[in-house]
Amino acid sequence: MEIVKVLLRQLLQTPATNKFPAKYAPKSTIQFLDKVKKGKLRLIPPIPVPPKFRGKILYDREKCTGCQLCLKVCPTKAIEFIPEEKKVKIFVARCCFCAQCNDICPTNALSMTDEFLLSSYDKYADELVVTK
Amino acid sequence: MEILSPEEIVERFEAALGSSFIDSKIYQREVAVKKNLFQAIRIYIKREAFRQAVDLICKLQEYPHLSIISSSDLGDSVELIYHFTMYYGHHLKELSLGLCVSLPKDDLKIPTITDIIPGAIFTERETREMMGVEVVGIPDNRRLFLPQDFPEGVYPWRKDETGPEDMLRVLPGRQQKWQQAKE
Amino acid sequence: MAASKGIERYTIPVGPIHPALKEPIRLDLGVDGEEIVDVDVIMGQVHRGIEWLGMNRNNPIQNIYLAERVCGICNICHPFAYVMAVEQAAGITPPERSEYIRVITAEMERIHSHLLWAGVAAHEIGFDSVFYLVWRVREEIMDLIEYVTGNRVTKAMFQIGGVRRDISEEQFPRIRRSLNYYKAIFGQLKTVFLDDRTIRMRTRNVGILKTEDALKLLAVGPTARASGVAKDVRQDQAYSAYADLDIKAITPDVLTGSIVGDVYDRIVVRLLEVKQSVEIIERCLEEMPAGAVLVEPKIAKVLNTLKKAEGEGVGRAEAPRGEVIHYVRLEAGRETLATWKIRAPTYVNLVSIPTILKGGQIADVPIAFASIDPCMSCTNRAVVVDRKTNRKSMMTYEELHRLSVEKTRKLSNGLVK
Amino acid sequence: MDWSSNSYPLSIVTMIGGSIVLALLGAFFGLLYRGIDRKLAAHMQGRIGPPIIQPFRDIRKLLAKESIIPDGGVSWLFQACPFIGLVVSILLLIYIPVFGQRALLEGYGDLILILYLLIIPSLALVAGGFASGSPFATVGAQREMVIMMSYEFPLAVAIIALAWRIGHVTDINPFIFSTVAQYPIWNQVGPVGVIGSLALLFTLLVVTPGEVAKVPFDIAEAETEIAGGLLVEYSGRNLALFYLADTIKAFAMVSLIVALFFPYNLSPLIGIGVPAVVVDSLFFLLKVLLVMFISVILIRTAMARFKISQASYIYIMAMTLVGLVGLMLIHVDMVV
Repeated sequence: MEIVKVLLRQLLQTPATNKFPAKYAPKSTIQFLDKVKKGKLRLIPPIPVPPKFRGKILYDREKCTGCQLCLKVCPTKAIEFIPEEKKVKIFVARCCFCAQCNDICPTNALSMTDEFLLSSYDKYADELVVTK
Repeated sequence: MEILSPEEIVERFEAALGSSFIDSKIYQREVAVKKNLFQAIRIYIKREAFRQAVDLICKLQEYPHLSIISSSDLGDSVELIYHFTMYYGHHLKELSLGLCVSLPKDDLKIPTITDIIPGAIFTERETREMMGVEVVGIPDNRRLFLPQDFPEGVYPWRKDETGPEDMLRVLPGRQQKWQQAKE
Repeated sequence: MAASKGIERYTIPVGPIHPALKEPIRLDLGVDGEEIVDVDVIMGQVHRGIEWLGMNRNNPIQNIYLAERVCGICNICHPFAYVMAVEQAAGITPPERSEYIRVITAEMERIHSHLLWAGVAAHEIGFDSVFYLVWRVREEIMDLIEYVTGNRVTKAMFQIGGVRRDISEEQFPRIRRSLNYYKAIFGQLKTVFLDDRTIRMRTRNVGILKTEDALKLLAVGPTARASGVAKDVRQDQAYSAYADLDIKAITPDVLTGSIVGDVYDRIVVRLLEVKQSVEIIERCLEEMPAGAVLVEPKIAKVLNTLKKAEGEGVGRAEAPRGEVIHYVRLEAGRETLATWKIRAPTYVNLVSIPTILKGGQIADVPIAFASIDPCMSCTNRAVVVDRKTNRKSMMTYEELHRLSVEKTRKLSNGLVK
Repeated sequence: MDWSSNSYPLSIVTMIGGSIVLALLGAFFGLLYRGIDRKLAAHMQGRIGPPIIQPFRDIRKLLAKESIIPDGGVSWLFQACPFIGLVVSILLLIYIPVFGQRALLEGYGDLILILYLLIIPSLALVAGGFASGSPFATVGAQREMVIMMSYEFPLAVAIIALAWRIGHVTDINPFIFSTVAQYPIWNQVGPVGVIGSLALLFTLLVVTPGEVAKVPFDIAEAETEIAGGLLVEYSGRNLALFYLADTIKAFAMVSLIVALFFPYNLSPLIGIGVPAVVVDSLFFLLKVLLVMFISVILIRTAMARFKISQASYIYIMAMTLVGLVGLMLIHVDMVV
């Protein structure tokens, strides 16, 4: 049967799984990361993302004029206006990465980076609240 | 089953329904590069002639396709639109036909059509539980989406006092913002 | 098996969360021995009040991303229908180039959705190797979607009045490379799926939906086409760029020469549609006119026109599972939509589930139910913001389970006649 | 009785010691082969798959987990079944000549006893299923009984046909393993007979997935249909015992096929340099791996799960027929 040929051929080929971060799950991730920092272990990188990937948001504070247009159009209300500084604060934990705010911003102060490893224990951690 | 143009269909309805035929609208638009025609008809009728109109549609097309019944709350009346489509299966010939019936708020009743089109059972059950429209003669009027212990008399799509506003659980930090939005 | 005449039937609960059915729906099967006698479909386990949010909280632009999250798999067809409905209501016509880009993204999504379904169907009948093989083949289209739209799942391509990102000339070679990959591998995929004896044994004459039933119960999409009903919105109604390409609805007799309307035919229809989608994308790439991609690039202006707009719109699109329809009503001076009605294809395909499952065995339930490619999150999307569910009144899964256990013990020691 | 004379004198100590060693070896190699099975299946499907020692970790984890007894079922039977299943699987190993050596209890048991011992672990599973009381387990138990009854026919046909043929060559009792080892089937029969015994081998290879409850015949534990069927209520220590019993039974079943059809040893050819025991054991393990690859791993990844009606049809009708054809061919070969 056709499937048997496919299976036997795949037996010899390298598996399709991408071994990020390591071939087998490490016993404790903290030690694993320390070893990687010390260079003893190599961390297998994830599959590269294409150029126009919508990852974590990037906010250029100087360009922002505080017009609050992005607040109007954010589907998850992830952007909060700071009246006294006339700037905004973006909660990445609530953001749905639709980049609609990038389109509406008249001064192009908002853009998307390609960083997608954003898990953290505290949704208000400082790397998850973009202000500057 | 010969394919009629929108104008002919409207004439057929006018002839068949007589007084309870209120009015009709034909919407046409050219589409994309080759400017083929997208056509849709909206026919407004009174509730008395509703069953008769559905029978007429079944005569025009053997098994008409009923997509959905959409209902909107217009303050003093509820407007039900039965979205039929006819002449499916032929290249670019399909015609959307919206049969629109408006019901006064105090007497929300509409006869069922599940005997003619069995597939309409789910959408009739949903209209009943969401808008409070009593579908007369519906074979199975259990709730479709709402859980069994959802309070009676609360109709989620309504914009009047029977709407779900009081059930709304507003996040603690946003209490006052919600009040302003309501005024 | 005990003599089934005297014995009262008992119900086997399948779902809401069951290894065969990772969809939040419950099927109560009236079972007589191994044979299914009657089926009751109970929905409503995953309510998110999407339409209420659309009517009370979001403005039309924000709703695009809400419509996109109605379903995780088919999240092009919902914004597609929603955006067409709002454009019809507000009287906006998108530029031709954006129509073609919309069709390209819709067809890419159809390929990924059909391959995903093919893998899950193979898993339901215990054929995990084909599941892994098909999902490995699907990775190519997922990478292509990520390359063109920026994200694998939430594509965020649609905007009222056009499309948010252009497909430029330099991207064409990368797209063509993926399409050629699919053309090359399609033959092997077809033989692995359709000529495999064990798959044929598990899917031939299982879960049959006759043509007349499909017409009466308003089945849509591949479920209807596998039963010989040639309903396909891309072919019948001139919407978006499909008006220029003459698409022909695919029925199983194109390949197998006969129409039975069983699970096997549904596999045939879906695989052929993957091939058709590849050809459609290729034609779109060639015939795509130049020009702008958005009628009005300034979103703030679009918001104002929508606020002043007045009217109704109906958007119909052909999702991988069938016809999706959005009805939108706009009122002047109102920030949010006046009425928003979403109907997903699984909503109406579920009506024909009792006819499909009746008469089959318990072993057929997973594959027969999965054959209509159910997407529960599409179907349960209306209203209910806060549910105070107290356990007492609702028949929970544990209670039903305890009832069947008692009944089985009574059956085994002959108490119940 | 005559056949007990040629077995070496057995004292109680060697018997107990030997069975303990065999139990440990059987458990170790059973789990090791299950790990290899999962690794090879994974690579065939284009995945990496778990490390080879994963089954050992599973067992350790399950033994540490709490074992829940459903109050709806018959609790004493529910807990006894895993023990019975494990004990009988180890018993199987004691009677089959594993690792290229003579079976521990060589003279005391023959093929007919093995046939009966093969049924008991499945019976333990069925009793456990009924005792757990869940509707899924009840349906699973009914299915396991149907499968058990249907693969008995071809299994019996194949073994008796083989023994009948060897019986013609020697007057010693053909059912004990040493005679089978002395007169392997391949050099007794002409070309037509070889095709016949190939048919018998094919029958046994198809019966193995049913015996070991692997896809396409794992209907009793069909994960997607009845949520794990028989084992749905088992957890912790009981599940570990059933898991171990299942691996040992798979190892025993495949070594039965090796003992019947490939009883050859390499040690005479290699000569004195290397101790014979080591060479024979390694060669035996290689043979078991090859047969397990064809009959369990390849079939498990290349086919979908059958329905209960199809599975029993295949066993009762198709496989018995193949076995009878094999028997006929051997008979024709003998007559001609």
